[in-house]
Amino acid sequence: MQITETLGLLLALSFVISLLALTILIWAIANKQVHTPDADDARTIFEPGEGADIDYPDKPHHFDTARSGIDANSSSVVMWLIAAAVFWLIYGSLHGLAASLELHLPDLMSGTAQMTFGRMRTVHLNSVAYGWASQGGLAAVCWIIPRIFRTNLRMTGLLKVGIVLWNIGLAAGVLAIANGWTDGLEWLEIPWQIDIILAAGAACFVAPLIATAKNRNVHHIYVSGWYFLAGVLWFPVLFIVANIPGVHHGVEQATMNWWYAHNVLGLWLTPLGVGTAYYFIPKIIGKPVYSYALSLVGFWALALFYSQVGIHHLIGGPVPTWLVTLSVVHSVMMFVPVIAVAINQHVTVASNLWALKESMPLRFISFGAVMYTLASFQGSIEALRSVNSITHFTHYTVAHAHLGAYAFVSLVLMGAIYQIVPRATGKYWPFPRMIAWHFWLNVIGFAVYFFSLTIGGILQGLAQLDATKPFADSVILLKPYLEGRSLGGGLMTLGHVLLAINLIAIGFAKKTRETETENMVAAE
Amino acid sequence: MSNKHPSDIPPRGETKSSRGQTVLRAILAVGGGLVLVVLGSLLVDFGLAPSWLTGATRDQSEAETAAAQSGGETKQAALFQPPAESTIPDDDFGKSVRRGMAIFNDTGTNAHDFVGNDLSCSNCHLDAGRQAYSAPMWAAYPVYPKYRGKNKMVNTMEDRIKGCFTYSMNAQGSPSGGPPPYGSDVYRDLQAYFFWMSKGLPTGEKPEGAGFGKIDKPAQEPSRQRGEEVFAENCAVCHGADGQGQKDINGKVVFPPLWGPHSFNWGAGMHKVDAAAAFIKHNMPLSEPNKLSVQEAWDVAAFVDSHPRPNDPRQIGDVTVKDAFDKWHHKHQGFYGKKVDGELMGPGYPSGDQASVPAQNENSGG
Amino acid sequence: MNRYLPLAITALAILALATLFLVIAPGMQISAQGPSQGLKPYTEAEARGRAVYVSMGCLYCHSQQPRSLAQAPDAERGWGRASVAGDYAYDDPHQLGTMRTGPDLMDIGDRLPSQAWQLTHLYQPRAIASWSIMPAYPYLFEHKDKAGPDDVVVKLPAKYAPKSGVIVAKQDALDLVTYLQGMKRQYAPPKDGLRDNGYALIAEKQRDATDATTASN
Amino acid sequence: MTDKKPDPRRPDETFEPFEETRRIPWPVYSIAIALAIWGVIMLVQTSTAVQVADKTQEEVTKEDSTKLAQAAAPDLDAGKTLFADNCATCHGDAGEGVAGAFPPLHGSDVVKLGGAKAVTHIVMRGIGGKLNVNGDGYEGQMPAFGSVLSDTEISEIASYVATGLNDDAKTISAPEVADIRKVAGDKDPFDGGAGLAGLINDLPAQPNSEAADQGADSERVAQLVGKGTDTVWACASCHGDKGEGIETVPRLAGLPAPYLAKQLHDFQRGTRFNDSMAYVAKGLSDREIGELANYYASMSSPSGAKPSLQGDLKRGAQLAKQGDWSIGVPACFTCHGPSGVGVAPNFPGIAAQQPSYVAHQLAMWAGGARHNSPLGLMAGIGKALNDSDRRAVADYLASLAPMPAMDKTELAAMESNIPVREGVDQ
Repeated sequence: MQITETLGLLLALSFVISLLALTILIWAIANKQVHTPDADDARTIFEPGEGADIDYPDKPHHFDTARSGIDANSSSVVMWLIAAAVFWLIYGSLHGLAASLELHLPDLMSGTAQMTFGRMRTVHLNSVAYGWASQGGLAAVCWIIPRIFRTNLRMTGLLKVGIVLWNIGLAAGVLAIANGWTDGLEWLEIPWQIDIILAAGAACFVAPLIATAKNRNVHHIYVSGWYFLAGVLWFPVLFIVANIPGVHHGVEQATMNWWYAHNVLGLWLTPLGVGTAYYFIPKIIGKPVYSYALSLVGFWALALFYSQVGIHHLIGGPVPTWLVTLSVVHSVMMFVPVIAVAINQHVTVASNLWALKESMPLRFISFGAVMYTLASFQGSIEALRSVNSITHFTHYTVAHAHLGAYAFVSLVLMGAIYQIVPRATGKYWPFPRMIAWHFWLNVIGFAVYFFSLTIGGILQGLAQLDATKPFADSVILLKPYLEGRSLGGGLMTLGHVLLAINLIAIGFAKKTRETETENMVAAE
Repeated sequence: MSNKHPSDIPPRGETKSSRGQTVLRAILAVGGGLVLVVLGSLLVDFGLAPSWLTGATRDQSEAETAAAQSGGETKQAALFQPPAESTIPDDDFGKSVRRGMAIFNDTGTNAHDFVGNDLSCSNCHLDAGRQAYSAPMWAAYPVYPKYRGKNKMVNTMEDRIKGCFTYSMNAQGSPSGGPPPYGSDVYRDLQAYFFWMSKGLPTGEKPEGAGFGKIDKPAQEPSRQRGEEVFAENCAVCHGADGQGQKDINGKVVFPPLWGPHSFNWGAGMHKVDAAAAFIKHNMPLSEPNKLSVQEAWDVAAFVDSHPRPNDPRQIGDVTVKDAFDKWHHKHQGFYGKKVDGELMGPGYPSGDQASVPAQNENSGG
Repeated sequence: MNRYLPLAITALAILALATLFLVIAPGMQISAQGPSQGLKPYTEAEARGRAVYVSMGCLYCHSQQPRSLAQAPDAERGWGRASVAGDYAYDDPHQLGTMRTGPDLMDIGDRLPSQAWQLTHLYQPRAIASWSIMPAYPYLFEHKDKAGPDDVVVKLPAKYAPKSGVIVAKQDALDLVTYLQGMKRQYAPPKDGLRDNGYALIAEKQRDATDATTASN
Repeated sequence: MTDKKPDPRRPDETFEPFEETRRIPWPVYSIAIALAIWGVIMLVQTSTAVQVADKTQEEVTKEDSTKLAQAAAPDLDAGKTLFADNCATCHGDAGEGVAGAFPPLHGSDVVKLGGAKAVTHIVMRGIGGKLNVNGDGYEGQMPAFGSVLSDTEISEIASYVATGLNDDAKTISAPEVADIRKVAGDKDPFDGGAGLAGLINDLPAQPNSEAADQGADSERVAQLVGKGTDTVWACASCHGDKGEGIETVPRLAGLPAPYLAKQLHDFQRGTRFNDSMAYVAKGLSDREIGELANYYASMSSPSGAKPSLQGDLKRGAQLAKQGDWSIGVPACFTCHGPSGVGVAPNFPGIAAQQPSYVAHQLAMWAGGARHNSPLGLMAGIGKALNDSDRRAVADYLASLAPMPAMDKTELAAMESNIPVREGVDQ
């Protein structure tokens, strides 16, 4: 009894704190009570005089000359991360495709325990979340942080140790899962014993990035930097708290599980994706972001609201009502940061549409940014109790998860890779046309995937809510949509293979860019 | 901040003047927010928002669908709705109403001495006498007393009920050998029940839903042969292939017999094919009214009414079936006094032997 | 936003706040409830079976959290009453799940108590339901020429039976079925059991609204 | 895309001229405020949820204390209500009985001699077969209420019958009922009046028991029920050792044999849809189906059902006893017999049936997934009932005493009389 009343108070308190914080922030911005970032700050990413030319990925940019020292210093770390990320992308995609096939061809691979759906799907998730998206994001972080801070990346050796540890841990974890050794919580399947290696790897990233931030040569921390620096702090905390063995059990473990799982998306993958987009969109276009002050609202509202949305995965479940409502309310409040980010990024792109034609990486990144807006809107709506009744427990949720983690985060990171690699290696992409192919395979594949599962999921949910339909109906009606998902997934995987081919080929290509860069330096 | 581009430094003088605009914008924003909330809640309150957004309970929407599905609903709505059982008062009048209802629903148990067959009032007056077009009691009560051709006199409600006991309940075969005597509590309680049920209806006017409703004339003459097929297909499941109804494990009648010694006698209204056809059309099979076509209803009514049953109680002593036919039955559309498969309809069963199997080909008189 | 330390401190403080509300506070409330009356700890065999359940990833298609009747007809499907926090007191790891590609299993021991059924279904779900998309688990079974005295032989229709010999369940399969058979949560729920009553609240509000409209008519 | 020329539409160096004044667009404000207001409303509503929960808890404690008070002395008023709900259907409102069918309780020699204790035994175990009360012969089947009434409820009913309907002074308390339940709770129904001899001293002469020799079931049936075959699972492994069913697995004990046989044949033919039962039925011969149907029809077992779907029991009772004609639904008991004991061969007993099974089947009829009722009668009824009606009626039926077993002679008679009606499904 006592505890219920206290919690009732706490509940109100939590939301009030968030609201107050947001109000103060907006008031402060409006009344210039604090130093709010403005257009000048937004130009931090540019050198003086820069910002009038599109930053072509395959053409030396005059700005690169000034930065070449910085880039050269971080390029090996970045390339290690990209190579590992793309490996896990391919590995994870293949497992995802196999798991998808198993759902409509259940007897296809039923001979071995390692290939059963429950394990293939888990390997897929861990590979793409921790192998691909996390490392891809870190590659972008290690590339962008030194650039926006105008200083060399510090402790690159430690970073490389981190990369090695992380990949060893991940490989061990994935093997463990395939062989049935798992912690059994979604997003936290890797056994905690192996998590120690991963945690050590993650820790190796924190110190160098903070050290780099400390030694920055600019006054203003550009918005990408907020997201990245907060993200690299948040993730290790989340990861360690969630994986402490013996502390969590029962329903409390479930709330912890979704606190973690959603925060991995909201406070780790999303900051990586948003931060990357915040850097590359204006950088490639050559203009600062539109209405830069809004980015402050976007960031802090994301931190305040996204951090408490996790329990919307347990709507209608055995958790206290207040807790669910808290997460529902915060989910809907996510409209605020998303709109802020959308205005920043989309208006910048929309007033420079010509750049989309010019730059393939920009096409990936701004497509991803649009998907972030859509995924977040969808997520807010999905968290409403009435909508959730239909969509929860169905493949609609899977479509939504892929809209966020794939169409948004992955596409942004792929664009970043296409932008970074030529600069980090000093080489051209050997098969530039394949980039376009990759883009369209992913977009079309994803569209097939998304609409199949969205429609199928809604029908599945409605069938399960209808007491007059036997459960079997919800399975039978879903089958064609599951087949559609495999088709879309196949196209997406094919796109990833093209990325991998390009990446391998660039490794064997002759250096070409450096000479041109030298020529330009000479010309200047 | 060494990197500021000169062209991007804003003219600082503008800052002050933009203060006023900030206030204006704040007012606009608060107003806009309130308008959004108000509009949204209005939409929800007036049911304009889609149900998936408001989270309408499944019960509600299902009930709406169910209402939409049953097409007869609109027609039903225009009919008189008798009060709910829960509105029976708790006083002495209410007790009488409840007793009347008990008699109505289980006549054999609660008016045991006056019932000579296996039927209850509610077998034909469905839903405890409340169902429209199955001769509801709320439609009968306001039109009594009235003149009836059947006995050529003004009938009070008591007279009318006595007639029911005499014919439909075959009181001649009951333990007491006849209907309840005038002034019996059985009449008092039944009338209390009917009175309570028809509260609010004007007297002297026949309300819509009275009787068994109208049925069109059949396209073809009713056929016993076709009726037999209809019966086997639609009626035998409940009333038995032999029309003798069914009892539960304790011998309690569940489905009433339609003919034979334990059914209504030849004086009952239901022996008339037109009455039976209307009843069947509008009420049978239970829960699926109007399932049978007009022709099928007539056919199966003819089949049911062309079987032996207890004799007309007026046909006693020296009165032969032919006499009775000429006096009471010649205007009726029925099988009384006619031969069916060589067997004369009407002689009934020897009195005092109601329970025995009907004797075959017995001559009139008895 | 020009200094790193305030940024870092505030960011971590926000996360701490979220942890307080999403993990610590509900954790305290839930542990104050304790296990539901009627819930028994897992037996050794059940715990082994549960480990098989976890390791096979059953979680990814089967939830273990029947919804309330105000929200969904789960109980009507025989999936059991709406679960409360106390019903999971002995669960580690929890297996609440987020998908219903297959049916909810919270009450499977009540709904399908037959060991023989479960074994057939695990060996080949399509032997029972042709439409099923559940994986088969042949590696939880072995093919023997002749069943030993303690072997549990799987009953199989001709289409899926081996040409000769019999299919017997390995210990893993037997444990898994023991776990499933033990999934019975039909004891009376504690009246103050913790669960999301949001849907009941909505339904109540709507009922009040309807009552008000009918009354005004 | 390699050799792209610089774009001719070069961006202006002095882009974003209004950057300074366009701080935060007012739509952002509006949306943020609207969401905040909405959030506060949501949270206020949830805080009422906290209160609701608290109230329930208080109510629970109150209920408990009333229950405790009841344990001391049986509440005769409650007994009267329980009598009206459970007994009056057959024995009459005042326990006057029905001549030739149901023995009287008011002024009954059995009650007078045996007192509340004997009534408790009979209510708990049920009684079937020949019985003399006040010199009149009866032959009926009274179901066992032990599994559907609590000790308190039985003590109230028995005390009411002994002291309210008769002038015995001695009541019986719930703990005493509990003691009787321990000894006799799971025994078979009394075998007619003769079975009462050991219970009631000086009972007037009772007819001889005619208990039909139930006989050993054929070995084949025992095998099918208890162990199954090489391909088919044991019946009892789902339906329970006593055929009482569980959840969506139906109670089979006491259902009419022809009904059971028809369902198995329908599963075989695919006219009734259930994967597991189709699998089983396809593995059974016609002979085995017949034997199994008889086995379960002649089985008597306590109720394994209790209301569990939060159905409105009042509404359920209304639907079961009176129906709701405004939605075109006649009373369940109109066809399934008084108290839902069933009417062989086509109308199965529905009393003490598992509530999830009943609700689920009604839903399946509504949706058309089940369509094998005679004349399609249940389809119309299923469609007319909404979700809460289905749960209400299912829960009410689950609260009833189970139907008594059918004896074998009756079954044999039925088999020879009932024409098997094929092909009239739907």
